[in-house]
Amino acid sequence: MKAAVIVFPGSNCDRDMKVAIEQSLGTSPIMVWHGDSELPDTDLIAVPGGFSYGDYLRCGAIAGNSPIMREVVKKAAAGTPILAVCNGFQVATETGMLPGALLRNANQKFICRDVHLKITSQNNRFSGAFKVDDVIRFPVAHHDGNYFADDETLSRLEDNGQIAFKYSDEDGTVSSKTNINGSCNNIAGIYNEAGNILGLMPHPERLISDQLGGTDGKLFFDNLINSLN
Amino acid sequence: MKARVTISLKNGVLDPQGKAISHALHGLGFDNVGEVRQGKIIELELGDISASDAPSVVDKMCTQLLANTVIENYSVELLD
Amino acid sequence: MKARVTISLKNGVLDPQGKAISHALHGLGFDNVGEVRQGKIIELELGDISASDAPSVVDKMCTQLLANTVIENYSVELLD
Amino acid sequence: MTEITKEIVAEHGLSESEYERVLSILGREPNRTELGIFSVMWSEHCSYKSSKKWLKTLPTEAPWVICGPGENAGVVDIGDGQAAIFKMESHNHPSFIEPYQGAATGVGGILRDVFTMGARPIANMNALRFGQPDHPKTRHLVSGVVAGIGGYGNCMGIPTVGGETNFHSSYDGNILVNAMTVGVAETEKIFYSAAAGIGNPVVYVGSKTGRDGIHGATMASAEFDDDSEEKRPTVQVGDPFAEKLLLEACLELMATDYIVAIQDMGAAGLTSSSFEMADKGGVGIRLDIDKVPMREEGMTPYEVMLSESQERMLMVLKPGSEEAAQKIFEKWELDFAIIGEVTDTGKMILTMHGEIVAELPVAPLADAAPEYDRPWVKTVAPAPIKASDVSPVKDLGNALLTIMGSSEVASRKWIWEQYDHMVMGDTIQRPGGDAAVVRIHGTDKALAITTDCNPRYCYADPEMGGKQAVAETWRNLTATGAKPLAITDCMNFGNPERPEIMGQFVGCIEGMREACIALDYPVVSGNVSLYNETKGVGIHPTPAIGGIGLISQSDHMATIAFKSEGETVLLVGDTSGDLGQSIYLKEIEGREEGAPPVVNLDVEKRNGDFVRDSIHSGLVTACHDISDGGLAVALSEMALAGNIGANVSIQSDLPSHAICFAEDQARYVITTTATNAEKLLQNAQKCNVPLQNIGTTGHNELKIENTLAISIKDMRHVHANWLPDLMTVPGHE
Ligand SMILES: Nc1ncnc2c1ncn2[C@@H]1O[C@H](COP(=O)(O)OP(=O)(O)O)[C@@H](O)[C@H]1O
Ligand SMILES: [Mg+2]
Repeated sequence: MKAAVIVFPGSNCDRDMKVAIEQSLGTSPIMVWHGDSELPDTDLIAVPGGFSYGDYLRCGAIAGNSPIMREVVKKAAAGTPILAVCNGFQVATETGMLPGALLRNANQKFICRDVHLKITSQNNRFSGAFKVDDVIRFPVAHHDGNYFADDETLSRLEDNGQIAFKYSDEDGTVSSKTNINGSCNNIAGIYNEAGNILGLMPHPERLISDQLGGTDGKLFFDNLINSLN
Repeated sequence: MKARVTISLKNGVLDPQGKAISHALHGLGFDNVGEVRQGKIIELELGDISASDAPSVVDKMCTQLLANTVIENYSVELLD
Repeated sequence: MKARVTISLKNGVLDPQGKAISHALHGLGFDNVGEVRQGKIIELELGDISASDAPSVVDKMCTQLLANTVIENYSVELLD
Repeated sequence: MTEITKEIVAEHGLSESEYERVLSILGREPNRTELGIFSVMWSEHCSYKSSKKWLKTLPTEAPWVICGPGENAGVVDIGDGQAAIFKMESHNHPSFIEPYQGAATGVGGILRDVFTMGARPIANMNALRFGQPDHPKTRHLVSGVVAGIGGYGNCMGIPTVGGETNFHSSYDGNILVNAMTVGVAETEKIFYSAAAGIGNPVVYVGSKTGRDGIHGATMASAEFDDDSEEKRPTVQVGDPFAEKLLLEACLELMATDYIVAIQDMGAAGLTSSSFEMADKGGVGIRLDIDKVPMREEGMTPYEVMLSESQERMLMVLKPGSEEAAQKIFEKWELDFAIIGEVTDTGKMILTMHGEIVAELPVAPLADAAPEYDRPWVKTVAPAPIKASDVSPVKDLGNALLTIMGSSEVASRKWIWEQYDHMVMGDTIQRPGGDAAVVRIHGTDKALAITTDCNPRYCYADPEMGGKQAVAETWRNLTATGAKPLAITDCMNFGNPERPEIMGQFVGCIEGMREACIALDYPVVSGNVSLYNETKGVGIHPTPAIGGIGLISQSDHMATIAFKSEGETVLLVGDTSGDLGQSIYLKEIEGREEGAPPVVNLDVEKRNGDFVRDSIHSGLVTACHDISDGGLAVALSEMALAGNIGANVSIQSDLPSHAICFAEDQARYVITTTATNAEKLLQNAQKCNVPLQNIGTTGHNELKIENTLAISIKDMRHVHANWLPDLMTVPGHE
C-alpha cells in the first residue's frame, strides 16, 4: 500500500504525519510538494496540519485554491481515502470536499492540549479500532477549530452518520462544558457523504507512543493502514 | 484602478470575534453596546484594467478566493 | 444608532496578509493585481446614545480597544 | 546634506566624547547615514559598552563547548556528531509598547539567531515578568504577549515547551519578555558569520526592507518630517510565514556547500549584520543600496541601513554558486539579491545611484566602540530571617492553599495551552514539570531545557541571587535525569549609569561565575538589556538563565508526578529553615525581606549528582526539586501532577512553618518503590548525601503529620484557577 502527504508552504505537521504513517505502514509515505501538479497514485492521501500560507486571509483558503488541491479533490471524488487533519480539515472545507467551515475558537485563543473525543459513528476504515460511544484521547492545537454549518447541513450530517467525533469528557458526556472551541454540536470531525474523507481538528499523529503520552493515535493509524491494505 | 472588497459574515453565522469585542467593550464600561460584528476589508491595486471589465474580474476574485461564500457575504466598490 | 469602524494598517507597516493575498491572486491568474492591503471592519450596535455623544464615545472605544494605534489607523462612520 | 548639529548627535544617543571619537576616526564630519551607523553600532544594545568588562569574567569553556559567546548563538556537542545551538534574547521594550507584535518579533529574532548557524530549531522557551497582577496594564500585557509568542512559534511549527512567569510591582512600567530557542545541527555543518574571500558576492535573502523600526529619536527629526504623514511606527510587524519559508530555504541552502558566511539581520538590521561579518573576517564590504529589495519607494540609504524589518538574512556565497542558491530561494518564494561584494579595502563602502553615500573603516569603528568601567557599589545583603523570627500562623493548611493559589506558584497552564508545545512530535516532557524534555528526532537522546531566575533573591543579594539562578537551572535539569551542559543568559537590569544598578549587575555576574565554575556549566551565549527603568525606578535585577542538559537514553527520564500509591517519599538535602525572601514570608506575612537562602555549590553538586545517578539506575519513580514555596509546595505539585496524595512526617527540631515552607537550596523530593527505598538510603550514605524517608504516597490528600491535611481537589482548585480568573474580563463568564 502507498500513502502520500501533501506539503504546502507553511505546513508544519507534515513530518509528524509522515512518522505516524511510517510507524504503522512500515514504509515512508510520498511527500508531495504543493507546486507539483501531479499526484502519484496512492491508497491514502493525508493533508496535514500547520499554517499553510501562514493561514493568511482565512485558514486553509489559499491552500484550498492551490493546483495540487484540485488533484486531491479529483482523487477524492474517485474514491481515494483522504485524511485531513487540523489545517488539512480547514483546507478540505475550503475546497468544498467537506461541508461547513471552521471559525475562530469561541474563546479567541489558540488551544493546545489533549481532549476527549466520543466516537459518534462507525466508519471501519477510519475508526474501526473503536466502537461507537467509545471515548478516546487525541491532542488539539488550533486557533480556528470552531466548526460551523447551517442547521440543514447539521441535521443531514447527524442523520447520515457523518459526524465522526464529538468533544466530550472522559466519561463520554457531550455538553457545552466539553465544547472546547464553540463548535456546532461539539463536532470535532466529520466524514463526507461517501465516507472516504475524514476531516478532524484533533491530531491523531501526536499520540503514537507512551513516551509521547498515549497510544490512541497509534491504534487509529494501525487500523487505517490495515483496512486499506 | 483600485477596488475595495468588504467581507462580512452572513447573518446566522456565529461571529466569535464580534462577540468577544462586545464583551470586552462591556468590560470597559461601554454598557450600551449591543451586537458587534467583525468583517474584513481588502483593498486591491488592480493595475491595467478597464472600468468595464473590473466588476466581473473582482467578482471572480471574491468567489474564487477572497470570500468563503458558505459563511461570508461580500460587496465590491471600485475606486479609481 | 450604529457605527462602522474601519481599521487599516498605517502606511509603511508590513501587511503579511495583504502580501499573501496578492501572491495567491497571481497564482490564480490575476496577473495585474498590484499591492493588496487587508483591514478590519467592525459594526457596532450602539444602543441608546445621542447622535451628538456618539462620535466621542466610539472614538474612545477605538483608542481603548478596537484599534492598535501603534500600528493601525481607524475611521468611524455613524449610521442612522 | 543636513549639517550635523549637536542636537542631531544627541538624538542619535551619542555622547559628546563619543562624537569626538567619531570625528577622529573619520578625520572629517560624518554625513547623516554614517552618523546613524555609528549610533547603532555604538549603542548599548550592539556594543555592550557597559557590560562587556564584566561579561568577560564568565567561564565559557568546557570540553563539550564548540562555540561560546560571540557568534549568533552558543554551540555544544551532544555526541554522535550532533550539536545543540541555543540562545536567549530580550524584547522588553517593544513588548511593552505593542505586546503582541513585540513578543512575536522577539521570538522571530531568536529563532533566526539559531537557524542562521545551521540548526533546525527544536524548541522555544519564554521567560516573562509582568507588573503586579492588579496593575491596570497587566492583563492587557499578559494577554498580548502570550498571544504573540504563540502566534509566531505556533505558525513556525516549533514547539514552545516551557518558561517562567513572575508578577511583581518592579515590572509595572517595564515588563520583561525573554525568548529562548534551542536547535540541533550536525557538528560538521555549523555556520559562522566571518566574511571571507575577496570578490565573493554578498547576498540578501528573505523579506523586503521597509521603514520598520527605525529608532524613534531620528524619526522625529527634520529630515523625515517633510511629508506630513502620520508619525511612523517604531514597532515591527512579524511575518512568521515568511520566517518559516526562510528557515526551510536556509536549511536547504545549508545542505550544499555554497555558504561562506551567514548572519541574520536583527537589531540594527543591515548595518550591524554587514559590519559584524566584515569585522569578524577582517575584510571590507561594498554594498549597492539600489539592489536591496525594498518594500517602499523613495527609501534613503539611512533608512535602508537602519531598518529593522524582520525575516531577513545576509550571506557571503562562494563565487559561481549564485544561480543555484537563487533557485532555492525562488522555490520558497523569497527575495534573493546580490547586493555587494567582499573587498580588501577594510572599509564599508555604500553606494546609491552610482554615488558613494557612506565610507567607513570597519576595524576602527568596531575596535573603538566605547567600553565603560562604570562606577558601582556593592549591594549590602540583608541579615537572614530565622524561623524563630517569624511566628507561625495558626492554620498552615490554609497557608499552603494561599501559596498554591498565589501569583508566584499558581499554575501557568493558561499560558502554555496557548502554545503548541507538541508539534514536531518529540516533546516527551510537556510544560508543567521541572524542565521540558524534547527528543532529538530519530534518536533515543533528548534535551532537557529550563529557564529560571528569582528576581527577589537577586534584589536582596545580587551575588547569591545570580548563583541561585544558575544553580536552580542546573537542579531543574538534574531533576529530569539530564546532565546539565551549559547555559545562556539574558541580563535584564535598570540604568547602568546608576552605581547601585551597576552594582547589582556586577554582583549577579559574580554569583553566576562562581556557580558556573563549580558546576562545570559554562555560559555559551547571552544577551544584555539595560535601562529597564521608568521615572527612576528600575526593575528587580533579573539575570534570566536558560539551561540545557542531555538525556542520553530517553527512558532514563524522571517526571514530577507521583506514579502510584504506596511508594516511599524521600527528601534529599538539609533544611536550615531560614525564611528570608521566601514565598511564605511574601504571601503570608506580606514581607519581602531578609537574605535569600544560601547556595552551597559543593552540596549542590553532591546532592544533584546523587539524584541523577539514582534516576539513571532506575531507582527513582518521580523527582522534583524544591524551590519557590519549599517542601510543602513541591509535594503539592507532585501530588497534583500524579493525582495521588501523600502522607508524610518529618523528623526535625524546626517549627512546622519552616519545615513546610523554607526554601533551602540543593534539595529534591524523590519517590521510589517500597523495595528500593533501603538501597537508595544506603547509596546516599555512601555519597554523604542527606536522605530522609519522609512518608508514603497514596489517598487523595496531602497530609503532613501534625501540621496540615489538604485534599488534592481543593489544592487543584486554587492552583488551577488563579491565572484564568485574573485573565477573565470582569463581568463575563
Ligand atoms: N511563560 C511560560 N510558558 C510556558 N511554560 C511556562 C511559562 N511559565 C511557567 N511555565 C511552566 O510552568 C512550570 C512551573 O514553572 P516554575 O514555577 O518556574 O518552575 P520551577 O519552579 O520548577 O522552575 C514549568 O514547567 C514551566 O516550564
Ligand atoms: Mg523546578
